[in-house]
Amino acid sequence: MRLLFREAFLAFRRAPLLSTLSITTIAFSLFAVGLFGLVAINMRQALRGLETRVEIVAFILNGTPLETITLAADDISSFPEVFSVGYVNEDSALAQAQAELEEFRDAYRDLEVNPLPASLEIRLKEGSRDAESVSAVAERLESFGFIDDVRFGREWIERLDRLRNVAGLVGLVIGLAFAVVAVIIIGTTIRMTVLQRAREIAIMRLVGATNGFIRGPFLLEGAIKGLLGGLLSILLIYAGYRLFGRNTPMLSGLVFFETPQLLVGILFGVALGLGGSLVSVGRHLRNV
Amino acid sequence: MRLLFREAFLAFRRAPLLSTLSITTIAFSLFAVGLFGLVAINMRQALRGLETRVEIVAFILNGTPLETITLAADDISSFPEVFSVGYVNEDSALAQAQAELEEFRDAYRDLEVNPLPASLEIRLKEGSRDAESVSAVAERLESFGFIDDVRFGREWIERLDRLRNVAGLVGLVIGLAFAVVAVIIIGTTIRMTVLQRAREIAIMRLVGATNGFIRGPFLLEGAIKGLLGGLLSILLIYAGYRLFGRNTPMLSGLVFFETPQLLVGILFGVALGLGGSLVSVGRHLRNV
Amino acid sequence: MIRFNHVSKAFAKGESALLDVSFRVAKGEFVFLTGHSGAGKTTVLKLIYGEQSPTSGDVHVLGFSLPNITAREIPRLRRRLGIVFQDFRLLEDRTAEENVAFALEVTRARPESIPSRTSRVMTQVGLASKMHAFPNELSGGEQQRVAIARALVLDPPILLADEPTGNLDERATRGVFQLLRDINAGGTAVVMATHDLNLVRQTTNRTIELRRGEVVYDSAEETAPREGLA
Amino acid sequence: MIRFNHVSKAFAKGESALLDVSFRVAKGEFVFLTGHSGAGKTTVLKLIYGEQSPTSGDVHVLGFSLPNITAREIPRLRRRLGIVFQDFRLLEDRTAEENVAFALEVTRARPESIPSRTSRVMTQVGLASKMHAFPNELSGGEQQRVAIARALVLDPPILLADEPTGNLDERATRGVFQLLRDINAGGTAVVMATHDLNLVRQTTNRTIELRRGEVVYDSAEETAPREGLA
Ligand SMILES: Nc1ncnc2c1ncn2[C@@H]1O[C@H](COP(=O)(O)OP(=O)(O)OP(=O)(O)O)[C@@H](O)[C@H]1O
Ligand SMILES: Nc1ncnc2c1ncn2[C@@H]1O[C@H](COP(=O)(O)OP(=O)(O)OP(=O)(O)O)[C@@H](O)[C@H]1O
Ligand SMILES: [Mg+2]
Ligand SMILES: [Mg+2]
Repeated sequence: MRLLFREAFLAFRRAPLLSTLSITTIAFSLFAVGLFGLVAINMRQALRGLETRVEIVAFILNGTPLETITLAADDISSFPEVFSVGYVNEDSALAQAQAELEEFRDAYRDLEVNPLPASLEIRLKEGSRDAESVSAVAERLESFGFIDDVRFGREWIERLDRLRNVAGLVGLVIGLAFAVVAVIIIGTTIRMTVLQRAREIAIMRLVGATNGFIRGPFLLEGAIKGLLGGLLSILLIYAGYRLFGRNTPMLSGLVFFETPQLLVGILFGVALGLGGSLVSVGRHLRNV
Repeated sequence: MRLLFREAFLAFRRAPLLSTLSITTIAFSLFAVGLFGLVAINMRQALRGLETRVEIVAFILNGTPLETITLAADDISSFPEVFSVGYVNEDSALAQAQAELEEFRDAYRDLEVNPLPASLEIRLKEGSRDAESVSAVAERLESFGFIDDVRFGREWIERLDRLRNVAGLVGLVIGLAFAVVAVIIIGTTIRMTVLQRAREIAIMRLVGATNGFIRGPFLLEGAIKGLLGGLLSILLIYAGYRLFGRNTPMLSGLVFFETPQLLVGILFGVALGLGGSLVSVGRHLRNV
Repeated sequence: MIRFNHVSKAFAKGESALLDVSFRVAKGEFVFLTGHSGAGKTTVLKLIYGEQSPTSGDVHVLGFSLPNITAREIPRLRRRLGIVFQDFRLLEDRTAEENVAFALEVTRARPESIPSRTSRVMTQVGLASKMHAFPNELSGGEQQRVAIARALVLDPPILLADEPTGNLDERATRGVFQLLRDINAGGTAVVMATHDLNLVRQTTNRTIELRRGEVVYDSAEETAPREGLA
Repeated sequence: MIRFNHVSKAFAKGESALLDVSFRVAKGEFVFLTGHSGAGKTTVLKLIYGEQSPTSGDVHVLGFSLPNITAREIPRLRRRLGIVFQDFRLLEDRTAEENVAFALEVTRARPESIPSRTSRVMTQVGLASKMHAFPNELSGGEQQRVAIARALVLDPPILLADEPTGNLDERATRGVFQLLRDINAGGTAVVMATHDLNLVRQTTNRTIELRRGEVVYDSAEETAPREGLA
């Protein structure tokens, strides 16, 4: 055991260049994957922000008594998809329109009658903000007698859906591509370490070392490199995150990975290092 | 000369693995840089699309005679920043509002009087769509007597400005980071080729080979690898471009690099290969 | 301990290094393997330690049998052999001492015993003062003696030595030879390939002579006709 | 052609390989360099071809002078030397023929002349049939002869041979030695490090003997006292 560790560390001392390259490669690959992961996380976060704005507006027929509306609102809030129901009377509707739609403020300024109806604004729960659920709720709303019309920006919601899909797809594809490239580069790097030490391995076998004995230090070396690479990549990603977050005030509120995610990343690094070593050394030992 | 080429190609035959890794690394690095380049190009393209929507709306006082407006419109079109001037009368303003603003269609349906004024819609030339030029034009418009109010979505234009800056900055930073990493990886890879052939180089020197004689094949080898890597990266980027463009109809109208840009990319690959070789071999020859 | 049974060895290019070679080496024997350059001496040794496999015939060593030996068994065989390679095969990035100690580590010798065993053999080959030198800091003869020390340190039942005195002067050659004889006296079988005929002539040890891959003389079979010898 | 002027060589660890060595080798001379293992023979040769630099004193070879030689001049010096290295130093990924041809390519010999010159020396060392074998497909003695062929092919004014017969049997040793004498007869100075005292005793060539880095005997200075010799 002591011997195993000594051999593994000897490898670092002997080939500092190759070791550094391996660690850098692992770090860089994880960095790339992590960067995309971070972008994906932040994108999801941003989409969630947009999603909270998904709401259904149900216009209420002029002259509906307030009790009817209150009862219905209670009813609606018990729908499984519904998060909150708010009542907006005619006056606040006008005030809101004037505040939000700058370009038509002038137009409304001169109005003597308020052309806007009262409405119920319904927000949905987090899992129910896709086009399908929204339509379903809208349909049920329309069955209420006092409801004139239901609006929910169908196009906007569908666009959100599509954005979500595209973002997921792109993240997955790029993440996978990077992971594949990472594995290839790591495998090749370690294979090169093995090749560079082919003479040494050959001599070891000639004096009777078993494959396990030869493999041990390589595996440990791979695992250590993976660990260091993983830690380095997290440092890099964090540096990038801080740098980027600092210089672009527009994108404030960026989120970083949480501890379990970081641990998974490090474990992934160790697995890469270990796997690369295992494959390369194994193949070499079989072929010789 | 013949000897030089023979030696360089021998290197490929002898170390297919290392050669492949070098080429892959160069290709991968250029691929990464290229990908960001492509995103940047397409982003610029998309921003240009958004920019064309930058327009200034000048509301006209009720009852201004048409000739005054026509004359003023002529005058305005001769402003150096202005691309086109359009006249929108009261009726078309209402029609447009009803078409564009779904949520208020109902509200307008019941109107007996048209609350909307006529307006001039002014589009600006491509170079003059930044916040500053737009404000300048708006100021000059306000000096016309019959103009009631000038609107130009200040916030929207400023946001566009900032987006442009951020996009440029991010592209530059990430591109640079990738290029640096590429150079490091390539340098290290070639340094490893050199180390792996250290014994060979030592023997060459012992039989009287000059540094130039030893360096030659390495440089040629580096250049060839760079060339192959560059070509491969273009293939990869194009494949990615097609794949991505095909599967996301939302992002139709994506553009690809033009030939001169591709040539620059390939030259960059050759330079990377050559530079990496030069540095690694040079350092090795100096140190031994 | 070692038995060659009609062994032939040919290479991919059609050249054959050994042709129908048969002999036995008994426990505790000392055998010289002689022959011109390229006669097949190294090939015989490589077959014994399993670096090469016979094209036909079979080789039996310490209860293992080639070509049927499994990949798992080869390390077990080699750990019971002490081998001095013609080209030394020292690990370049370990000192002389570490090279010798490595052979012990591979056989999982008790760690406490390693330093003393290592320095004892280094003294035996006259390199006590060069323990901490790396191979490229040693002269040719010194490297050769490190290789010999590494083979001796295992106290193996069989010692294979391929031209172990090629880089040694007369005095050192006599020293190494005496060392091999002492070890042989302790019960270890020794097979030594050499073309130092002075050495061979000085002793009465058994001699097997190869010529172009064939055994043309084996002093243990003196009664048999010495075919091919003028 | 070669002049050592009070040359000493010490290594970083404080060991000194040569101590105040002075001698001259004239044009066309044949000199044996003898001494025990580790005496400093290889170090003398390394100083001649500029792989090592003297710690004190200076070495003059073919008009170049160490330690003042520039990095640019070293290849020019080496291209005028034929060197047989003790550990052969063959390029592993080139055939025997390519290894020999490489020495010619380095000196920018006319490409047309390369094949004929190469095959001539390969025949001289008795390896005409092994032209296309790679070093690891050659026996120890065959590799050594490729190394000799590579040194001979240059037709150099000085030939340095470090233990060129260590892996050769008696017959091949005589052949190689005869070859070196023929070349010497053609005007080439030869410096041969060896501990094959049989060879040395057979001839009347000049002999320089080293012991622990000092010249203890030089047959050209027979008149001087042979200090240190019992
Ligand atoms: N891998 C190989 N491929 C082809 N031929 C080979 C290979 N290995 C050895 N040979 C040939 O087999 C013959 C015997 O080689 P071997 O190494 O056994 O000779 P040897 O008796 O040890 O010679 P030496 O005294 O020179 O070391 C030689 O002619 C050699 O060229
Ligand atoms: N790089 C080095 N660092 C330290 N010591 C060295 C180095 N190179 C050689 N030596 C020492 O210098 C001494 C002389 O070595 P050299 O190789 O000249 O001996 P040699 O006469 O050629 O011996 P041999 O006959 O064994 O080849 C030896 O003791 C050797 O250990
Ligand atoms: Mg041999
Ligand atoms: Mg020597």
